Amino acid sequence: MSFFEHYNYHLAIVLSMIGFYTMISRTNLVKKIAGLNIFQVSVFILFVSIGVLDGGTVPILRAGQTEYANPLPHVLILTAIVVGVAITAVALTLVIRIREAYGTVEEDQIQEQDDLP
Amino acid sequence: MMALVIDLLSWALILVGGAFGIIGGIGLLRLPDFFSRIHAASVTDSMCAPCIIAGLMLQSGFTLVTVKLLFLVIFLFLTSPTASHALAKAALHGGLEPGEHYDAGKAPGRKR
Amino acid sequence: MDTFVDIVLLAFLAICAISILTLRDLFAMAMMFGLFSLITAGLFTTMDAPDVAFTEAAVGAGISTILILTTLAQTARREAPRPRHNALLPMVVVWITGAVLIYGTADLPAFGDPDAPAHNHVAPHYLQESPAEIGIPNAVAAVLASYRGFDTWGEVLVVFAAVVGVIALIGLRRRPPGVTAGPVAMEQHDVLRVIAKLVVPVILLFGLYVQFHGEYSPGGGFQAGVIFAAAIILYALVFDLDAARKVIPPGWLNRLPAIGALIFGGVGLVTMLLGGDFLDYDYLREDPRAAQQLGILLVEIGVGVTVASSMLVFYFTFAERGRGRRTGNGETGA
Amino acid sequence: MIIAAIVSILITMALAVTRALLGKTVYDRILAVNVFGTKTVLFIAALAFLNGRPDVLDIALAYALINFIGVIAVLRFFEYDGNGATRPEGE
Repeated sequence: MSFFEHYNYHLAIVLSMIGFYTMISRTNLVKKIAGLNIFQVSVFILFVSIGVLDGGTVPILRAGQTEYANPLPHVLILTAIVVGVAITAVALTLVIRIREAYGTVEEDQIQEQDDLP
Repeated sequence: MMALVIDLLSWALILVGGAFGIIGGIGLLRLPDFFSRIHAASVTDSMCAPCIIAGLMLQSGFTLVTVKLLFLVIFLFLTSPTASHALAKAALHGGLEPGEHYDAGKAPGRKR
Repeated sequence: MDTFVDIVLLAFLAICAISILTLRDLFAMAMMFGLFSLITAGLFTTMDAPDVAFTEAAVGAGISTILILTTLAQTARREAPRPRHNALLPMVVVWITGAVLIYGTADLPAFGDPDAPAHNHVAPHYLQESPAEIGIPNAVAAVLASYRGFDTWGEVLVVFAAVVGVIALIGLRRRPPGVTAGPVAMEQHDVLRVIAKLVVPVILLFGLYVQFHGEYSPGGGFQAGVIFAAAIILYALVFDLDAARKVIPPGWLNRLPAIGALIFGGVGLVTMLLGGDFLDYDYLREDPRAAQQLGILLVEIGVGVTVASSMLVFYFTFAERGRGRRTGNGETGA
Repeated sequence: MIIAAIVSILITMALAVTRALLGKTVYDRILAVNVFGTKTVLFIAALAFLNGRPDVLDIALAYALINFIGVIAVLRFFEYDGNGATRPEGE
């Protein structure tokens, strides 16, 4: 019974595993970054689902309402999203530099060039 | 009496909007090539969105919410056709000929 | 109803994620990535997190996708055919990790359970005491800028550090003198240019509304900053990078992330000088509630300045680099 | 009644996602993403009424803005490399 009460967590885990698989099985660096972003979003979903309260509502206080969703995960995730895009930007910068230095963004081709004497 | 009329009108608008949305979605999926699909997409932009938002506006009475919905519908009305137009133009300039991917062998728009 | 919507959206998300994994055309992948962010933001709305949905919509669907597209325009459009030799190992690793994590969820409290530990420690304090202590309706803004202000300052500094990193990696080289501005962008799209001219000021105005109304409705410095940056990025996309550069001189733009962080830190220093702790807004004014609201307003301005200018620095640096490469200024691997 | 609106919007979204997946040309995908974005705006607006919290409408506005910018950005960067636009993608 309680297994199905966790469906949000399970789907977050499925998503994170798709992102993880993208990261470790593909050689294209841009695709790896997309996988990283999928993983990141799955963590956001996990956190926000922890903050959900049955019968609660949007945490904007108003008279006559006592049940609200937990605002703390929202704060953490809100800032994490902006930090996430900053990290994505730095990662993409590195990809651009790698392309300029090696002429490719495929990991195995970069490895081959590094292995040359 | 007045309230009932407004309620009925709002329901009718929402239903019409929803129906247009589904029709546009089906057209988007099943029409044979890009330039015919863009027609279907424009149906959802120009009929579905304003109808549903107008229905919601009638539900909300006259408050700040109505004004926000009005802004929303004006904005959608400005941007959606612009995006469709730019897209069609870009496709045409990019060399996509109308009817090019019209699969003659299959029945038009049969799902792959 | 909420559960149904939730599950449908999560299914959409999974489909999108799988298509991101399998699509070989990276341009199509970037589009699916934008779609993925839009769906995520819809999901956050159904989970009663409007502030998070707001940020995710603006950042994920807007800025992240645009940055990925700019990178793709400068690197490779298609993924190389994948070598088959290591297909099994990643699959095994992923299945084992996933199984362990799913086993781990069995002990978590049920979804939406009011007795969950997360709902019983600091959250009740934030929700019940903040009207008396701070007096603004949006609990998220209160927690973000006041209760956890120090944490938020850290996040702002991380964004600032990322700006420094991006500029150091690709932003320092000036455009060579031979390279002039390319053909004016989107010249043949007359309709688009007219509408963009009309829409950009509206977006800027909306950004200001989000910034200063953030205490009463979803919004605040992070969201407003991204929307502000998005407006100027739209201008740069439809007109030209140089036209957008004229709006904010580059010298100023590169200093603005630091200025925003300094506004935030400066408020903290002022409260220390007035006798309180770092970011203890109570000392800013006589009435503690008015003081808290003043502090939150100032801090959110700092956040907005840093975020808006950082996003613009990212986009301008990327786009400038791409233009230098296209006109051929002697880069390797063109 | 609002539930009917939400369900019809979700159906349209599903159809648009299918088109985005099937694709064929990149323009089809852009079109599908654009339709999906407009539908998300309506979805959020309807959801705000269903839950009785119209505060959420601001997000719908932000969506409308960002969706437009996203479509323009895709078009802009796609026009840069003119080649490959016309042939249907592989897969």
